[in-house]
Amino acid sequence: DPAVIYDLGGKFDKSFNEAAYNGAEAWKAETGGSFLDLELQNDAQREQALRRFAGQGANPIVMAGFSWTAALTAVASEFPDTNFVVIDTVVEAPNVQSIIFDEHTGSYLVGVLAALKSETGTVGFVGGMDVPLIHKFYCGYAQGAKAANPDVKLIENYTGTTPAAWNDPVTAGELAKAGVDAGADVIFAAAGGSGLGVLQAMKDAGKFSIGVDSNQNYLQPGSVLTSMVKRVDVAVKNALTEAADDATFKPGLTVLGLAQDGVGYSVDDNNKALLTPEMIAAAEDYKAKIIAGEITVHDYTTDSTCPL
Amino acid sequence: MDLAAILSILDATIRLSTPLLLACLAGLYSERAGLFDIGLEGKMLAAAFAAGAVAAITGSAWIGLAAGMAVSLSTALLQGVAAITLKGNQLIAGVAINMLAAGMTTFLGQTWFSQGGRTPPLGEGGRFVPITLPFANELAGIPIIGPIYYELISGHYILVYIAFLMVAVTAYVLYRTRFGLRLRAVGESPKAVDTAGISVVKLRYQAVIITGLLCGIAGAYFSIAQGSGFGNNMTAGKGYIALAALIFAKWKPVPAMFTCLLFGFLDALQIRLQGARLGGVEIPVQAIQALPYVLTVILLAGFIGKAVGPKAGGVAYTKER
Amino acid sequence: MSARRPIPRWADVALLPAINLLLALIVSGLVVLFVGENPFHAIQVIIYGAFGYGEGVGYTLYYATNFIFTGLAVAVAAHAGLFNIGGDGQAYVAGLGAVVVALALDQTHWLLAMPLAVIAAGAVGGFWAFVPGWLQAKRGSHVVITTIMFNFIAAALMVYMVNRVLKPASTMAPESATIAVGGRVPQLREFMGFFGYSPVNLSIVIAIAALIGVYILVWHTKFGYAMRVLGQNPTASRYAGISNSRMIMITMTISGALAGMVAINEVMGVQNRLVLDFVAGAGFVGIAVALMGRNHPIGIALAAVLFGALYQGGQELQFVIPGITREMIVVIQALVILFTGAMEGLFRPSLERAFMLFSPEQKAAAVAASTTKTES
Amino acid sequence: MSEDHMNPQRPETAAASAPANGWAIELEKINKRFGAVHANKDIDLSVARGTIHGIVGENGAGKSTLMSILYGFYTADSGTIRVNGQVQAITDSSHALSLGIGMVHQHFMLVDNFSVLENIVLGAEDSGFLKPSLDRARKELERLEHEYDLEVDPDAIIEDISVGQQQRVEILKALYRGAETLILDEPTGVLTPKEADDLFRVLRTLREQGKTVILITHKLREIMAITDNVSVMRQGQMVATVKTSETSPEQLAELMVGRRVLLRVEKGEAKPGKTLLEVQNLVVKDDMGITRVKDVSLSVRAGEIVGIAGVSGNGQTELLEAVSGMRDQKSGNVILNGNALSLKGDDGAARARAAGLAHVPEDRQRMGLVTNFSEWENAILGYQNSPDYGQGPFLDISAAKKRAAEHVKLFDVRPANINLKTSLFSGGNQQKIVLAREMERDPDVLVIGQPTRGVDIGAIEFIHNEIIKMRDEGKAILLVSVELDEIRSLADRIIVMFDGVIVGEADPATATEGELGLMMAGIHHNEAAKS
Ligand SMILES: Nc1ncnc2c1ncn2[C@@H]1O[C@H](COP(=O)(O)OP(=O)(O)OP(=O)(O)O)[C@@H](O)[C@H]1O
Ligand SMILES: Nc1ncnc2c1ncn2[C@@H]1O[C@H](COP(=O)(O)OP(=O)(O)OP(=O)(O)O)[C@@H](O)[C@H]1O
Ligand SMILES: [Mg+2]
Ligand SMILES: [Mg+2]
Repeated sequence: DPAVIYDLGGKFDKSFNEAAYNGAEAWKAETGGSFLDLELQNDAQREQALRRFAGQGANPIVMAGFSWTAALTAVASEFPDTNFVVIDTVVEAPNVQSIIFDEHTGSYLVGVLAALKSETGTVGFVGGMDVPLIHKFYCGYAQGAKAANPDVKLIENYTGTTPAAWNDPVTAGELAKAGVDAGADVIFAAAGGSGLGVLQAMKDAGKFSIGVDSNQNYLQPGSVLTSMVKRVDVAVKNALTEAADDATFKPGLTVLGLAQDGVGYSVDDNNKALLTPEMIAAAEDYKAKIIAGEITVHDYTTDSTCPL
Repeated sequence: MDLAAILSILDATIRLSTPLLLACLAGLYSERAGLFDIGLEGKMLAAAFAAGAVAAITGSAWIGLAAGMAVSLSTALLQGVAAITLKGNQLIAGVAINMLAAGMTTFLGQTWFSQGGRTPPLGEGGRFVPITLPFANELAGIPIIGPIYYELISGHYILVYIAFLMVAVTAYVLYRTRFGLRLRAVGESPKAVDTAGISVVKLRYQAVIITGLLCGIAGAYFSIAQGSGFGNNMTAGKGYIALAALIFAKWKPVPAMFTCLLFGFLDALQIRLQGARLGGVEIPVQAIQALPYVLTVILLAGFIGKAVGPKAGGVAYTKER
Repeated sequence: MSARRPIPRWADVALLPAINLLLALIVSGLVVLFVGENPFHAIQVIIYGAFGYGEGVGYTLYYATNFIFTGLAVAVAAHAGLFNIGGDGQAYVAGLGAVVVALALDQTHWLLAMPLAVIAAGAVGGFWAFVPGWLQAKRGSHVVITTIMFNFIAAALMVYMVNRVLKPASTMAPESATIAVGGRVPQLREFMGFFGYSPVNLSIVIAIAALIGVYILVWHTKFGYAMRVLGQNPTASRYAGISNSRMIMITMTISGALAGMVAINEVMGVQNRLVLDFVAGAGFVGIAVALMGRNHPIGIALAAVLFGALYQGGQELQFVIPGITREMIVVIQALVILFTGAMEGLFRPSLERAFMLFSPEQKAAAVAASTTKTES
Repeated sequence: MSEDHMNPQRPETAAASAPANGWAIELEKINKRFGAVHANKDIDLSVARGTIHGIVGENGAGKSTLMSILYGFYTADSGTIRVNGQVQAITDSSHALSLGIGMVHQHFMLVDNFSVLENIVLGAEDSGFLKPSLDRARKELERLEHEYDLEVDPDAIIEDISVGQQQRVEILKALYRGAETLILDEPTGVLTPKEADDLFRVLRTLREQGKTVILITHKLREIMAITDNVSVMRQGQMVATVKTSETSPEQLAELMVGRRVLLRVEKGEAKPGKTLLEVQNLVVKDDMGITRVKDVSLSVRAGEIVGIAGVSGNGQTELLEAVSGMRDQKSGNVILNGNALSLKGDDGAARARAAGLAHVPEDRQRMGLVTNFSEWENAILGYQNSPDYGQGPFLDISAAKKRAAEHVKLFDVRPANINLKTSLFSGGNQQKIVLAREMERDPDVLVIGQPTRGVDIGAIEFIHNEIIKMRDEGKAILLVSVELDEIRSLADRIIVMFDGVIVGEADPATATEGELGLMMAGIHHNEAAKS
């Protein structure tokens, strides 16, 4: 059986771990197969879990999270016949497929939509913790908003500094309210479980929010402007299918961007009414240009800076 | 800063201090009775879960609140049995309660709702809605007073008003009633209480019950008022902050209110200062996030001085082997 | 009321805790049953996972290493009458000391890097506790509040340090650069294959040394004596010519330095880099460990191993019985704390009565007492 | 109580036949064990209504235990209690209170940060709301105060008032609850003679009103002065009950201790040498910042005992603390052996000790001992850094234990178990532990506060002899005691303190108790001499 190992946030973090789980479940539903999975409690369990599953003959082993580099690097060579798939970080080994997403480009598009939707000219961002990946979201979002409206004012907030930051909807909601009081009428939440507080607060204030990772439009219909989807679920589902067989396994780096529909913005019945055709047209235009390479969106994690 | 900004921050102060205040008052009863309570966090969390779960199922915020209070009460009684009847270590009892609540809430939440421990988002009725006080709309137009009344005083959840009302109630109970007299006495000198023919054990259980009920309201506030539904560990350490506030306030109700307002204010300030610049340089967000804690330490060291708690705090009362 | 007498010492230190642990396991078993799994199997798995094979033992000991440090930190402060809730923050910031030294010296040899890192981590962790100690001694600020606050301040500081200072610009993960072999603490598995791949490392030797050191410090030095006088009776310590303020500051520093050793185990022994939140709540577990170990090194060692076993056994449980989630393991740990710590007195009266029955002279007395009682 | 239960060895007693007013309290065959300790063995005691009944006995004889049983604080293992002839199973204190039994405990059962009034109504409130109770109590208090001439400020906070006043509060508490039988456990241990006289006046008034009083005391003078009957306990047993008028202090002392006790201090002439302790213009504040010692100067020479008399709370405590380095002086100097005591840091007591001072504190449990420590650990308290107890940073436990064993032997501490927790020793033996530690260091200056507070007569005799022995070895001794008898029999010079100042000096050989009493009330020496 294949195995999926989630990161410390846990299987149901309303973020990429949950997306990974959903992907695996989708795979299960489609193929009728079964998979093993595990939630970590601390960093020391990473290698333990990998060895454990690999030793049991699980193949492939899929893991989500940027903290897997060291553990996977150590273990991959011990199990040359096992296929590993890691999401959000890069490990170079012949039996490892590294999948990373262009979160910055997806965020760029929702930034465009946010700036176009905003009547106040102020848009906000609530991140869980000030870590590089979240900065990557913010930096893309800010670039997109600026592109659509060079005068846009951006408010950048983070929930906290402890692991509770990812599960603190109350503080996140307060950040959103403060943002509203400071003039923001669209806020992008990239804060895991905390983001729910932003969605709720914006709904209560009669303003708009932007969801993250999975399509969160349904959570507060009519208030969630769109979601910056990052198809970890699709990646996991594909990995479970492809990596099971050495013939279809694709070791090396896989980058999922706009072109691959790995990232993007979501439109469905819940938010259709919120997006004007002009907005969609503008977003599609930017999307095409990014894919074509006419616009380069800066990726914060390449040099830890954001050109704004 | 204009009036709107000031009102915005004060409004947030009230919202943020409410759960602290309820938990702080809750702790006050136990600690005044001579029971250290570091289990405020756990009781709030358990209550937040119960309130969120029951409100989601019944669609009634009031039933949710009752469930939150009931669960917090039973948690408090468990802690009470350990600390009072079995004379166990009060700190361990608190630690155990905190861990138990952290594990149980997510575990049961996942078992029942399969949303990773979260309870389903609450619809209309499942959640308390802000109440508009009489004449708020009519008076809103009056300069200064109007906005203050409309924004700051009116428009909060009923639990907010309950919290502030509890300050007066607590002060009254503590200083003006027989129960309050005995409560204060048992925390200072259980022996004096015992020889005066009053049951120390009964008195301490009464205190624990009140603590449980108030923590229940505090917890419910998180999940069915301020938030919409329960999220894992959503109390995020507020129980510890409430404990700190209680010590800061020297175990007195009115100072407790001001301390909680201060802590709430610092948090509201932190939220609004994120992204601020000092001399053209952006202050690291972490520095701003740490600000409430740093300021608390400074205020404590600079102005509050020694806090001496109830003398008999922390020790079980044994009259005989 | 029936006459009782204190139970024998062996029963107090061994039998009673064993009964309590059993009860905790029974209640945990009910939780396991609740999700439809076999509780006996679950217990078997926990025990096997923690002690049944080399790698499991290694993991148990690796966790225990952390808990020994944080447990000792709480205990040392407790002997002086101080409640240090700040072990988590102290251990966390100590990571800075450890990682800076380790990165600077990782081209040399661990024999050089490790002692210096111990000093650096101890100094940083100690400093993080010294400040609350100083505030308590000089300003009367309650050390419980200040250490709670310092935990939060530490978290903010570390997010900044890791992301903005220590993180190499090109990496994605919020962590410092990786420490090369010269800056790592050797793994026990390098000498003893028994431990499999487990991360137990030479830090455990520091932990054992710390246990012995604390024992000597508390009970066999003049300083420890003074510390205990202060903890028992601050007025008597003034009477005895002990400077209470100096004692508080020094004790807190020692306490923080002990907590700081967690950084050696984690940063140099396991992760080989500084990651966010590497302490993972070990500071709080330390409170339970110290309380259950009655602030005595032997008790702390045992309690630390118990908690290590619960962590590792719990992980094993997750592997073997997929229906058991990590939250259930937290529940089981909480139940163990509840029954063996807070409710340890549950069976004391019955045990006392039981022992009465085994003591003939007491039995006679009890019978006599109960008969006269009924007459009156 | 039936005749056949009588102990045959017991001297025939006043309790034999029923008194005119009947028995208020009858205890029969009371037994109580604490683990291995048999604190009360088959105790019989009958107390006649409308009398004052004294109970004496050595430390640890079981007096407090017996009274705690009567008050429902402990439950007897076996035995019968009759109150007004009715058998009662007294299960708790509220039950005892409802039977009209009130108790003033040896260690007061007051809430320190409550007002007098709050302490009085605690547990006897009329209703859920405090105000009516307090108002009624205030009126009732006025009446009681008037009736018994017991004056206290109802709004004063307990920790701010003197122990004498605290005791009045305890008595008022019992009376407020309608006590018909009042138990007083060592009520005069902390009182000045004047306060004790006031107390006795109150007790006599109570007796006149038909109330019954049980009085535990170590002071035979008080027994003789006020009681009608007296019972003697020894090692958990009741050894005798006699009419006070038919006994003598010597006989009681012998019954208590089982041997003859010398009730006087025998000492020779003092031969004062050079000045070892000098206090110059000392001003000291207490923790609340109130000036307690106001410009005090005195000196103590080698080979003399200077006694400081005074009502407690007049600055003696702070004076002692300043002299022994525990409390900083605001101004003025303390000169030990010619060197001024430095004020740096909060470890002044260590510097005072290094300069040759030893200190027996007034409050042994709060200061002089760590009650949770074993005897041997307490035997080094204050001297823990001495090289005698280990080189460098290490503590030489065997050296400390050896020293402790010596102390136990020299001072006849009982039980002679150096590993026992000090909280389990009786007050007298705790006091011996402190004295042994401080005296055996061979200090130049010995500062002693209340050396025999709560200590039985056998131990008092011993302690007094040790103090005289120290003096004769040429030590300078500063003695603070509220016991005028003690000061007069031990001191070579008496200094009287009132309100933080020295109001006069007296020669113990010539000064009368009346003169001293006036000075202690703040009337200066010359005025006192005139009146
Ligand atoms: N709570 C207790 N636990 C164990 N032993 C006790 C307890 N109280 C008293 N004892 C024991 O009972 C004996 C009698 O104590 P009690 O307090 O009655 O003495 P006492 O006559 O009042 O002495 P004193 O003159 O010192 O006040 C003591 O020797 C002591 O060992
Ligand atoms: N908890 C206890 N356990 C064992 N013995 C006790 C306990 N409490 C008191 N005692 C014993 O009871 C006896 C008297 O105690 P009590 O408190 O009446 O005496 P005290 O005030 O210390 O001294 P003093 O003798 O004259 O007044 C002592 O022998 C003491 O050792
Ligand atoms: Mg007594
Ligand atoms: Mg006594």
